[in-house]
Amino acid sequence: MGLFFQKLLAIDRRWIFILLGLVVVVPTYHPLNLPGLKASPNVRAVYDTIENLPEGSKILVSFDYDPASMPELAPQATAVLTHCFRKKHKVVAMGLWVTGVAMAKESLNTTSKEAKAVYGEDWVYLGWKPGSVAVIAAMGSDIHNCFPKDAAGADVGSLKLMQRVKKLSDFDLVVSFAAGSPGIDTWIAYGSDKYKFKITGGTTAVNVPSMAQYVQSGQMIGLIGAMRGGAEYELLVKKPGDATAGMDAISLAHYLIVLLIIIGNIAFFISRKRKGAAS
Amino acid sequence: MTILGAWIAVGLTLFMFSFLYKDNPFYKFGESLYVGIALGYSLVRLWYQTWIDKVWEVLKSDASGKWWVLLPVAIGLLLLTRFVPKVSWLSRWAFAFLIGYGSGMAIPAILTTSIVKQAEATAKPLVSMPDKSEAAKKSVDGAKAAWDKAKAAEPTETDAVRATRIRYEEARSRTEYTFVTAYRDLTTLAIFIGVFSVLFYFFFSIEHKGPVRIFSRIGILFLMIYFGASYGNTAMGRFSLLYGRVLTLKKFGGGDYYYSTGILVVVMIGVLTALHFKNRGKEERA
Amino acid sequence: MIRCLAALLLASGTLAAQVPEGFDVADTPGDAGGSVVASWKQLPNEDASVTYVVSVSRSKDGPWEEASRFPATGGFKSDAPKYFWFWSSNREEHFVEIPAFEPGEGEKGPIEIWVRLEVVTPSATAATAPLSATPRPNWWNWPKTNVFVFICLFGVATFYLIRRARRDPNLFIRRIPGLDAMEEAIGRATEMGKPILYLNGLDGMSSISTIASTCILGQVARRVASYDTQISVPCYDPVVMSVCQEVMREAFYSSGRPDSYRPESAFFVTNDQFGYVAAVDGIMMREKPAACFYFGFYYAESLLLAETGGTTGAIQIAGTDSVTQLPFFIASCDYTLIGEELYAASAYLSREPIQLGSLVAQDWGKIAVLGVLLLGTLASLARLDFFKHLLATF
Amino acid sequence: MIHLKRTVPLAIAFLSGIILMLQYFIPHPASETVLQYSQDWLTTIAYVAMLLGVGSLLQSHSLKIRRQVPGWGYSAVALITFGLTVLAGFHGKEDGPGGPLNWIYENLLNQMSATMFSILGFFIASAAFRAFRARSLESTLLLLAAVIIMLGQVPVGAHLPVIPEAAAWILAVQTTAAKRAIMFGVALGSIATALRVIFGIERAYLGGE
Repeated sequence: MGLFFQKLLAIDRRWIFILLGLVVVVPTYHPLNLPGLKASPNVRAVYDTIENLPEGSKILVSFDYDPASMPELAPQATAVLTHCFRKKHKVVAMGLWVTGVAMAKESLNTTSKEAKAVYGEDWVYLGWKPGSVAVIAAMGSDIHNCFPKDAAGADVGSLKLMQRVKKLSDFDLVVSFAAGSPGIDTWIAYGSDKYKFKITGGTTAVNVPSMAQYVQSGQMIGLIGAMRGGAEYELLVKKPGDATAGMDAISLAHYLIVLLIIIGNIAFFISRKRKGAAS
Repeated sequence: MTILGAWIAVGLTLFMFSFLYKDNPFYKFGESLYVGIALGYSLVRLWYQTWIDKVWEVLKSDASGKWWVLLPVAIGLLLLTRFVPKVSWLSRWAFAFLIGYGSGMAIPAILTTSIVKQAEATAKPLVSMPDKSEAAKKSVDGAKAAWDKAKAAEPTETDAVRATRIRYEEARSRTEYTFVTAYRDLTTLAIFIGVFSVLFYFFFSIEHKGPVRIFSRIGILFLMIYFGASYGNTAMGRFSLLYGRVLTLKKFGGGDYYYSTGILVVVMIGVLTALHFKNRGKEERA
Repeated sequence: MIRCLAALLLASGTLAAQVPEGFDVADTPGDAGGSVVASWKQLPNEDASVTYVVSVSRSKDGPWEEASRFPATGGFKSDAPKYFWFWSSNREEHFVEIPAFEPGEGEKGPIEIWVRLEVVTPSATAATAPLSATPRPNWWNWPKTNVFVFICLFGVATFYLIRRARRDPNLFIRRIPGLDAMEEAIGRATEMGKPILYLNGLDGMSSISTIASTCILGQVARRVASYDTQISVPCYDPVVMSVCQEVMREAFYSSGRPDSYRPESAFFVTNDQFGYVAAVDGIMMREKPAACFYFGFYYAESLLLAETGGTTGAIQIAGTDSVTQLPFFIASCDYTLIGEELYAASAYLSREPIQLGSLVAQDWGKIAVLGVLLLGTLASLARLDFFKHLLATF
Repeated sequence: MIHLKRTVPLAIAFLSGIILMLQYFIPHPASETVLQYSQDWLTTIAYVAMLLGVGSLLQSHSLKIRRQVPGWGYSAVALITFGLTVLAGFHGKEDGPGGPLNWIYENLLNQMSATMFSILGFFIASAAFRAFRARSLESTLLLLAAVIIMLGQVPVGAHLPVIPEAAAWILAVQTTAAKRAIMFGVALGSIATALRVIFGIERAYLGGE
């Protein structure tokens, strides 16, 4: 028995790698819906805002992230878009980060297809434009001037939905998924403070503390934080997806570490006792 | 091009992951490729961002004092004298500039942000004095009203009601000495003791014995809790990254990309197993 | 003017409209020349019903343009210690910051600004005679002077202590186990005939952490030279690589083994964070160094390096002031120098009086910090704001 | 000669250090300009210095290839991919989305760096297993803090007794107390080092004769 524990202490670390790999890969293919997840007040606030808007409200969704923050923010965006389409809101999407274009398209295509939303009527994707602050300022006065063509190159004026939105203040809500700056802070400083629209959004784990202050000061409604926030939103819209699976994987990984530490310490104490007895 | 890109992406991802097994030809290939591409990439990117934008465009413009941009180029050229051993000492001039520059910049900035500001934040009263001002009283009344209203709307305490209650207790703790105030004072005290004792740990020219030893030992305990907490706090972000990679592999492993992940995993495992047996044979012969 | 006189006549009876005392316009102190400041003493028993209106003009006779309007309950000098510090009289004086005029076509700045103050009460209005000032860029930022004084004090203390250490070189320095282990690690590398790996972190040469790290490399290289061991220094930054070559050359020369010095032992890898890690991890797995030293500033790569180094069986010693990465070095290295110990390492290893003197200066600095913390806490408990003001930064 | 090799660099370090230090206290626009210029200079110098790195890389790898040391093929891989990337970069002036350099970035560089970064997930587990043993009071506190914080991170943690409060308290008190004290020490150490450099006491970087 003691020998077993001594061997355990000196275990080849590749066994740990295999365990961790399994724990992360398995939930990706089979979400486990681990218990314990509960929507936090900040995520709930985002959900309630979108839920309580009258049907057909106009929402601007801004994809302000890069591939590196995709695992955290893409599930949030997908869940929120699903919610918007389900409530028959009209979605206009765009981005302040050039690296976010491909991911924005992907999220929009899958969610709109599921909800059978029609391009041009129910949703529009304007694409990306350089200059963040200047873009927001220009959209404040005239969106059509700022984005004369949508991402696919069609005339924005010819799209039915865009005939109803001319400037930022026409939107009922702006949602920004931001991995940093430009992002939520830019939208607040140069957008909502000036053109008076409601704003909400989601961000990555490292940015939660700095963004939470905007919620506290009332400049923004709610906040979806990191993978966990995404999973909570998926819970609210009752559609477990990548964030739920991710939360499963990450939680399991945490349990695995804690378990390893406990086993390591038990083995350590038993083998030390034996050594002590022998000497 | 997209399909090819996906296969390359999956392949390289698996090559790098194969390091977890052990150093192997796949990893070595990926590593060399990485080194070459990374340097080439930044050389080109910075060519446009630095050389063209910061030097060439400035020289072409008619800004006054544009010739100044040649000075950093000259300093940079001094560095390149290292290729000529005879005059390579000229590169020291450039080192001197960079090192002096960094030192000069650092002194006031570090003193301001890491010492003066931190000291100001730490030097707080260890016991809170109740705030008797009219404004404080008003905010307590406001918070109380909000809590009452929330309570009336929801009979059981939901998260929203709880938030209003906490806000009320927080406001009340500023005007009178409550449990919340005591907790806050305790936190301030703990921070104060922590800062104090950890600083003792860093004393170099005083022997750590007697009271200094006690303080520095408490300091080490504070440090250890901090390191443990910080370690645990980082795990989340790292696992998110790992999950992100797995998602990418899953996406590119789908039918749209002709099952790249699955096929490449099987091929790699096959080759690594073959190599393993081949090398084992070699070792036995040796 | 007539209205002003009338107001003065009325003033004896009510607060109807009185002109405040000490109205003055001056260049804003300690700024880049972007504004001027108008200031005046508060009226006796003023309240929210009194409104101050400040108007500006390019000439003494107008036209006047309103620049600011606020009730007498706000706009005190005490709100802007950035310009006026913390004098208690600031609470009795109002001020307004007036931005400089943009020079128009053919005009040359800075432009003189004329300022007029009006006092508006529900019943009447009174105005001061206009005064002027010209915004000028200043050569000293007075509110930052406290930081400057601290630097000077610390500098003087350092030089004093260095001189003292020169006279009496037998200074006591407490043990730093990680640095004692270094000697042992180098010895072990010599016995095993395996190389030592020395990393400088991922910052450039103008980072103080990197400077400290290259100084430590100098000390390590001296020992390596005298033991005749192999050292390999993969670099992330070409300039750091060159400095490392110089530092090592110096070390080998001064240990009397100039012929053992090989410049290619410090080499450039690549300037991509994880590309560097991939390559260094590869080197570790292939060369199996007997010791790995990590000094300088690190980012997320710390654990990737130290875990790999740990599996090769090397003795690992790290020293960094990168607070976020310390936990990972602590977990995976045999010895870790925490924060300031990185800056003590070169002095500790060299035992040179100059270096030790400045190490003592750091201790004095800590005593000063402790003193300020203690006194500041006591002062804030006694509601004395002196220390808070002394430590104010702008 | 000794002046050119020693005195001049010491004077350069002194002057650039003092000027940059005083710059902090001078609000005059001229001082602002100095800061702006010198920051731009730094990037330009870094760019020219990169040629030094390229030279070093070419030298060491071509040496390996010429001597045919074991694994010289990998050196060839590094050199060839370096060359190809540079070619791809100079292919067009503006390399936006869809360009060859961007393609290399997205499908190769980005993938490899994300993977290396994510390997940290594995290492954080294996290092925790090896290092977090209750050998002493210090290491016990280290591992307890880590376990509490990790449990506080996962959804289940919110339902456990004490854990969420303990995690919040540790983060609030510890991150400020220990970190602040470390920062005090680091600041003093780096200021002392910087002063030594400016006043020429620290001169290891000048090398030997």
